[in-house]
Amino acid sequence: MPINYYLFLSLALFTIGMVGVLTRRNAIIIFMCIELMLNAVNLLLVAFSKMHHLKNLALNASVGTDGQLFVFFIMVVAAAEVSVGLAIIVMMYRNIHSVDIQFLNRLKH
Amino acid sequence: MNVTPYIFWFLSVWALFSALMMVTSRNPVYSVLWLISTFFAISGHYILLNAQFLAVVNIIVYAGAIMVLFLFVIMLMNLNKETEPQKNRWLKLVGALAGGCLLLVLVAALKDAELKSQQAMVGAGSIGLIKVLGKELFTRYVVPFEISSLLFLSAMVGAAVIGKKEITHQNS
Amino acid sequence: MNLLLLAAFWGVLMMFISLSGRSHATIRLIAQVGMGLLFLSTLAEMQGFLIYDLKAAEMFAMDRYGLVMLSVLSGCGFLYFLLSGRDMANVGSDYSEYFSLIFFIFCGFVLVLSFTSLLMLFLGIEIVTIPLYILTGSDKRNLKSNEASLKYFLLGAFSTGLMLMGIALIYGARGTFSTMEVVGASGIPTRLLLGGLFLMFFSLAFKVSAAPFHFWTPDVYDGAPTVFTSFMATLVKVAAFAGFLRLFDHAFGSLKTTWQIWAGAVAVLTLIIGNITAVYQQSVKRLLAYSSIAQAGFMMLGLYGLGDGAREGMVLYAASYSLATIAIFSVLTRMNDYTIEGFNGLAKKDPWIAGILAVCLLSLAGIPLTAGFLAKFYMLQAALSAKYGLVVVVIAVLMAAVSVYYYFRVLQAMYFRAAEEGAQFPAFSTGFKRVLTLIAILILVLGIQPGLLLHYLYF
Amino acid sequence: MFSFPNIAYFIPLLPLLGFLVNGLGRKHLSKGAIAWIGSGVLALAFAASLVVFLNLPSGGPTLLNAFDFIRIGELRIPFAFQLDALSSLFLLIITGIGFLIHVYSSAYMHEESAEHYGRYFAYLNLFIFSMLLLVMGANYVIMFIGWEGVGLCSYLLIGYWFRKPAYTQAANKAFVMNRVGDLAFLIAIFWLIARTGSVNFVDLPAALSSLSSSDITWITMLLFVGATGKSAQIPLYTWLPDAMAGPTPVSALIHAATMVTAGIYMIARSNLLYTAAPLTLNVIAVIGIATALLAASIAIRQNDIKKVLAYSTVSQLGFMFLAIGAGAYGAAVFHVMTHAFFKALLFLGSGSVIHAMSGEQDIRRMGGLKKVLPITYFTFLIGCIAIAGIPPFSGFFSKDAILLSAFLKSPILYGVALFTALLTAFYMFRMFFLTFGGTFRGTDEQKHHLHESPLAMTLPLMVLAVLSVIGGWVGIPELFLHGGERLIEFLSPVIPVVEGHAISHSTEYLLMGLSTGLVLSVIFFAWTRYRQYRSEESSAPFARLLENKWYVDELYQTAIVQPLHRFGGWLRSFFEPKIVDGLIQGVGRSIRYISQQIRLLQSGQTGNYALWMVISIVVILSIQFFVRK
Amino acid sequence: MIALLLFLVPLIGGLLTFLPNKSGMARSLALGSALLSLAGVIAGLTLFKQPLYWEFDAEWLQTLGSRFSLKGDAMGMLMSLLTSIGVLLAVLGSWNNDVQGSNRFYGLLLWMQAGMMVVFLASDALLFYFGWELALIPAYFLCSIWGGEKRIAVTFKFFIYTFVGSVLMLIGLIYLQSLTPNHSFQMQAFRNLEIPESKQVWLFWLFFLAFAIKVPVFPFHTWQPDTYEQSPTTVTMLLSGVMVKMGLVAMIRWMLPILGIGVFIWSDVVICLSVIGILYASLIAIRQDDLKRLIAYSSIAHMGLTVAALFSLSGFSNNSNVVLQYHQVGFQGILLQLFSHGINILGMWLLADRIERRFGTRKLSELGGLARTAPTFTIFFLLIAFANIALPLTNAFPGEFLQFNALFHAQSPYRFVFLVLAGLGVILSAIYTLNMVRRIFFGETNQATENGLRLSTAECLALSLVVGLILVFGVYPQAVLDFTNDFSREYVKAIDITRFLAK
Repeated sequence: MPINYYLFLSLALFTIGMVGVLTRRNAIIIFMCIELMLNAVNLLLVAFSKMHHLKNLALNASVGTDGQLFVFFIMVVAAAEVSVGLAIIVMMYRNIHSVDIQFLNRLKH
Repeated sequence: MNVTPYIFWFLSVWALFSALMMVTSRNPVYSVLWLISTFFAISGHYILLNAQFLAVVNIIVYAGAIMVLFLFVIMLMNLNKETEPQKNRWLKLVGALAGGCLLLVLVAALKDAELKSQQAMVGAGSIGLIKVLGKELFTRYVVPFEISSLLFLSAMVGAAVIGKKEITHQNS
Repeated sequence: MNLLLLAAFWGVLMMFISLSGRSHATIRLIAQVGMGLLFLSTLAEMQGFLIYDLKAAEMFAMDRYGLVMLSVLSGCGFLYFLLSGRDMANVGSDYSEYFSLIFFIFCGFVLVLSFTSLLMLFLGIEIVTIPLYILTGSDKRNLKSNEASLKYFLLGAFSTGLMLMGIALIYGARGTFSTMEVVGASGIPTRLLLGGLFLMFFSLAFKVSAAPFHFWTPDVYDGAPTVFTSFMATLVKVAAFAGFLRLFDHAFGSLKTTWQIWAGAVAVLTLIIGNITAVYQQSVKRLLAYSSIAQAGFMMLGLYGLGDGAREGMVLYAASYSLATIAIFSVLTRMNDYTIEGFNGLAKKDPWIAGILAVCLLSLAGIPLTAGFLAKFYMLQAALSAKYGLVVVVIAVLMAAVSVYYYFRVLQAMYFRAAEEGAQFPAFSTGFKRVLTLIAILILVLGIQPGLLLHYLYF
Repeated sequence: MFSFPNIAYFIPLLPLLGFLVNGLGRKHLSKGAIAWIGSGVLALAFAASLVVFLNLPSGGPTLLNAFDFIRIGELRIPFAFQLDALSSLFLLIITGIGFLIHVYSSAYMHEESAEHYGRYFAYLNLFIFSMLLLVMGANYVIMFIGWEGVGLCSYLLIGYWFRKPAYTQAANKAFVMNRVGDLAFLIAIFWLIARTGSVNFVDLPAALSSLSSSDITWITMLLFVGATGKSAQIPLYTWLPDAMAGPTPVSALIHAATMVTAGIYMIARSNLLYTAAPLTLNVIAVIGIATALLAASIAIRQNDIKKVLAYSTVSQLGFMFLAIGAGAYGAAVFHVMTHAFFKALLFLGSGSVIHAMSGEQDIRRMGGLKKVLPITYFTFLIGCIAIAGIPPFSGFFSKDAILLSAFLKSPILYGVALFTALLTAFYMFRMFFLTFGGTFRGTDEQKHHLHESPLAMTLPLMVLAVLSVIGGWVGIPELFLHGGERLIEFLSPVIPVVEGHAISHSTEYLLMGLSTGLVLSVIFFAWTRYRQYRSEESSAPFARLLENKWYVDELYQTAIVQPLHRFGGWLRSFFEPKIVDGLIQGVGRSIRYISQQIRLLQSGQTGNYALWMVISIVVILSIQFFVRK
Repeated sequence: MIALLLFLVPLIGGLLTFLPNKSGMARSLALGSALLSLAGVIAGLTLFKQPLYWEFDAEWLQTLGSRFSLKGDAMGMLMSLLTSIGVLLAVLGSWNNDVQGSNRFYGLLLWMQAGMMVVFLASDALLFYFGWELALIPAYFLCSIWGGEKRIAVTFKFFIYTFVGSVLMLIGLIYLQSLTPNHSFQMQAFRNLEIPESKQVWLFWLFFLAFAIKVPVFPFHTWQPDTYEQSPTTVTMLLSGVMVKMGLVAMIRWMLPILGIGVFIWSDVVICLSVIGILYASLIAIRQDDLKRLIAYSSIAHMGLTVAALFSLSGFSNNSNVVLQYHQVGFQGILLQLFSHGINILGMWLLADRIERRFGTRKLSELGGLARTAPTFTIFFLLIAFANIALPLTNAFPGEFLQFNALFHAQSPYRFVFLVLAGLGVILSAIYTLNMVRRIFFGETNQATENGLRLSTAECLALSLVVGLILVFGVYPQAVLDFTNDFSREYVKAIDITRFLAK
């Protein structure tokens, strides 16, 4: 497949996630949008890894593994982040019984 | 006759549609479900790209563990209703516009990039296989792998700190 | 690398100590000893002593610069523990966990200072930030702390997304994550590479709270428990800057002409927004938050005028800024009233503390004979040589003058105004004062003879 | 040391010594001692001046170089004294008359407490010292030092009774007006330095060649402006009448021996330059005659005995400048000398009158003093005759010389000058008759106290009266006595004599006779009019104009002083705080305002923060990729 | 060595003074330090005159290209003499003031002295900058702690104002350093630079603003009257007697020889500003009722003349000795005036301080008649007031005389206008000074001034010193002129821009 297709697809997903972050008020959904952004990145990385693999196959058979491993690490980090993030959201919810970020306005100016 | 493009298009449309639905759904539970659907589509892409290991991990970790965690939290908070009040319309519009602009800018900037003639290897290649990746992971990437354990440790401690009920009386 | 191992070990140790139910004093002592060891081990590494030689050159490699920076960080961390260790107990009940998290953050510092692969940069930054989300929210009963934590988390994760997209684009362009190879000798940047570069630039600018990506800073610094704000605003920011510099120096150095102007623009914007917004603040804590943005603007000048001078300046800036801010925060933590008026008449009540605070404030304002001046001096010198340097520098110094305005408001409150009726000042212990005095002396010594620190960069 | 020329050092040093002793020791010395010291140093200085005068070599000047005042590379301004005919003559006048005034003062000021008495004598000595510096200075800078010094001393002495605000105001006015002239003087000096690199008088002849004619015109004009300040000419004369605030002997000192003659002296010193600047001479002549006429006209309607004398001084100085303008420097100096005699006499005489009248100065309240104050009356009469210009009194000769030179220059000038001379005779005798003639018009108490002054006061009067009579005999016109113009001859090393009268003897006789006859008739007219006092409450506008001194003071007040004052006030209370400082403060305030606004960006909304970030990214990226080349 | 000592004595003296808590002790220590540095200067001016003794050079901040080098040229020596005298007078003048926390007060005072010494003696730009700020910070604290009612806002304005100026200068210094071949901050290296005109045009302003604010030159002066009014008079003495001279010394040393072309280009503008400043300040002074503000404005006017004179030295001589000679004449006047004005204004503040402390007011309208009740004081005041209006035989006269001369020789088409307008300042100065004298000393006494005022021994001593200096240098200014002769001759050659035009 032309790599551009993957690029545009990923960017589209990435932007959709970003728009979600910008427009939603629910902290959990915002968080999910961020996860979507990460996934877009993952897809792109895999596509690129396969692209480089294809390009440099003759020189080195293992070209491209970096990209896929990076994706693996992103998933790892994402998992850690989710655990912390959800903990924070839950803590927040325990205190104000809402996850609406618009109510997060004690700190301003 | 190669079916790969059709699969690609199908998966792409699926992913985009689910993502859009995820962002626009009023009900958080639906959002979660749509996200999971997106993840599946992406996993499909992985398989298309012959990255089986990641496809599996994606399903297990993301769609399986993480999203379940989300769902769990949402259920816990009893947010499964369309509770979210409308955000300021203007802000929404501006947000969407800004996102759209960004997409436009990025696409416009990168479309003529050197990638024009490049192809991603589809349906072939062995690098995505567990065997290859596992070997790499435990040789060249062993240090980062170990270090990511630190990340988990700190996340664990953190979750404990945050999650633990304060011993003293709670008051806001 | 000594520090990485030791910090990881000590982090785990602190984690388990909480289970053993030791008293606060013991926990604190162990933490302080640990941090002292970190500092010593860094010094030892500078002399060539390694506990264990981690051979992973394609992932990270410690150099002289990183070591000096690391010793500054761990040294400041040690002083920070000495000054504020006690105050962490007031945040919540997970006393030793806080220390544990901070030790883990130090592991992240090592990665950020020594990465040779973008993967390690990513991991490093995450190891630094994830515990910070926790620390920010550690005052669980306090809604402000909750709010700060959530904001920080959401925006932080968002910026991580940007960074990852940047890394992905770079990978797409070059097929590698190694900082040595991402640009290569070709020199002519492809658009893909540039796109990646810029996305990384944005995300790192976010981490160092440079405008217009600074919005989280005041809220988070204000909301976080003051002891941790102190840590975040100093060491973390400095480390992030070091990473920023390292990335753009090692990986994108040959593309300097492309990004330099933007670094300059961001620096100017940061200086203007940070300084001007600080003018109106009433709370010292929030004021310091804006001031940290302003100081970040100055550090951005180091990126803008990247070169030997800027690297030296960054070390000096790291030391002077961290020392002064830690000292001020350590006093602020114990104050009853965080507003500027709360400092009224402090000089009468406690001239020693006031004097030290004055030195710190003067250093932050960049008055000569303090380390802050020379740090700014290096930055200006570096920036002046860059394209459009003069304009940038003029704006920078004008903003420095604005910064004098708000730093001196605190000074005025302490020295020239009388305390309000019934105002209570905390009592400061002798040990606390001694450490503060040490900090003040360090600031002055560095301000007169910076070579004492900087010559480590070369020998 | 005590021989010529070194003895000249003592001439200024003695008064300086007197100043220091009296000034510092005023609390510890008795009044007698103070008077003796004050007058004594002057007597010695006079003696020294006499030695100098008598030993003066006939050739060029004698220079005494004390030390270098300023020396930078080629520019040398030595602290040096120059002794020649002109300066030695002035030395004699200054020390001589100064001495007499000191003696007079010792009695006149006797009612002051010892401390103030000491202060007074110290000032007087300082005054003499400054004037001596002025006269002896061998270059313009040293002259300027003395020049400003007399200004200072006049300030101190006019404001001697400092408790009266009006007096101190007058002192300030005197100083400031003098300063205006001084500035011009200074600029002239700079000009000289710039063009010739020297300010020494001895270098002037050589310097003339290196000066362009416009340079000379400018320099002489500026010097003349300086002179108008010191010598009370239009437009800077108004301080002199006000200077009557000081004790009367001081007025005598200022008007006769020192200060006002400085301008004449300075121009006489620079006569080489002036001769080369005909334009300036014309201006001087016009200003001189105008001042003479103006002041004389004002004097007609003044009732304060000292004011009349003051305006008469201004008028006489105008005559002197007229002479200068006509190129007759010698005549001007001659008139300085005779004027010194009779004006000192008149002032001291008026002092005696005031003393007798217990401080009353209004001639309308006097009258009939002839009987009580015989000596004063007699000497005063001599003074009046001298100033009116009746032969063979001194005033006649000098005034005649001036009128003659004016006639030579232009008949119109002569006509105006003659008219002014008649006015002079008129107002002097008006004052004289009002004061001494008729019957006493003061209060009974004053009448009770009337007495002739003590010897210390009358003796100087007598000496001066004698001088007023014979003082003119050093300048008897060629007409009467061949070689009679001894003074002009004496001054010729300094002031070259212009050869050749372009006037016949008959014309000269005619002019003399005309002036003398007219003066006598005017005196007769004054006698008829003021033999008996008549109230002069005339409401004629012209009379009121004269009474109010042509409203010149008021004009200055509204045209210069008030606007400046108001402008200063406006600057102080509006421009400075609101505009200049306001701009600075405005910067601060606007930063605060911007701060207040900009912090609102920090809305606290996470979504907004992210939005700002995204917008910034879009902007930066689009500029980077689509705009930047 | 002398140069180093002059810096170290007050620095260490200040440190020592900080320690004791008894006020008498601090006072004596400060006096000791002041005397010691005065003795040092005098020894340096007489016994150890050779440059060798006045130079000091040591490694410092090598990486930045800066060295710790002090070098006392004739101007430096003269200014250090003034500084030492100033501090001595300040200590003497405040001897009976009963300052609260006098150890801090005198400690800061001495530190300020140390800073000023560095400014006057430094031959390294960065060191100079350090001194510049070292002098400022203690001054800020002194004014803000011991000042009048509005001290905080006012001294803050002062501080920020000067700070803005000084950081701009810092940019200039860094820029110049980057131009030097071996990245050095040494004065000589700066002077050897040949900076193109296009750069000098703007570099000029970076320096000029800093110095103009310090001097101050209209319209950058508004901090000054406020600060002088609000500061404790002891500090004001040093501020106006010595510190404002820093601006001029800096112009002389760091601008004219380095940015000759820039200075020449802008000299008309600067002279114009200065002349406006003279008239402006004088007019305001005429309408001042506050003694301290009046003196402050008078100081602005006087300094305006000096700045005008200084900038009229700029230009090209085409190597004509005559022009150089005139420039030297003017420059000598400036040096002389730097010293003289310092002395005079020190005396003026001593007197103003005495009045304020005795009667609790600075308003001229509330004073009067002191000539009768306090004759000795009056004499001192009159003498110093006359020096203030540059009466001949006071020390200010030769200085002003030569300065006007410089103005007359400016290479500007407007020089005559400048000269006349600046000359009007002479007249106006007489007006406001005499007005002040009249309102304080003459007229009738009121309740406050009825009882007069007595001078203490220390004050008499201080005032006698001032008056002595006024008269000695008024009669024999050549003493100073001889001293600075060689320096000024070399200097005018150094600032001559003919050599640039030749290229």
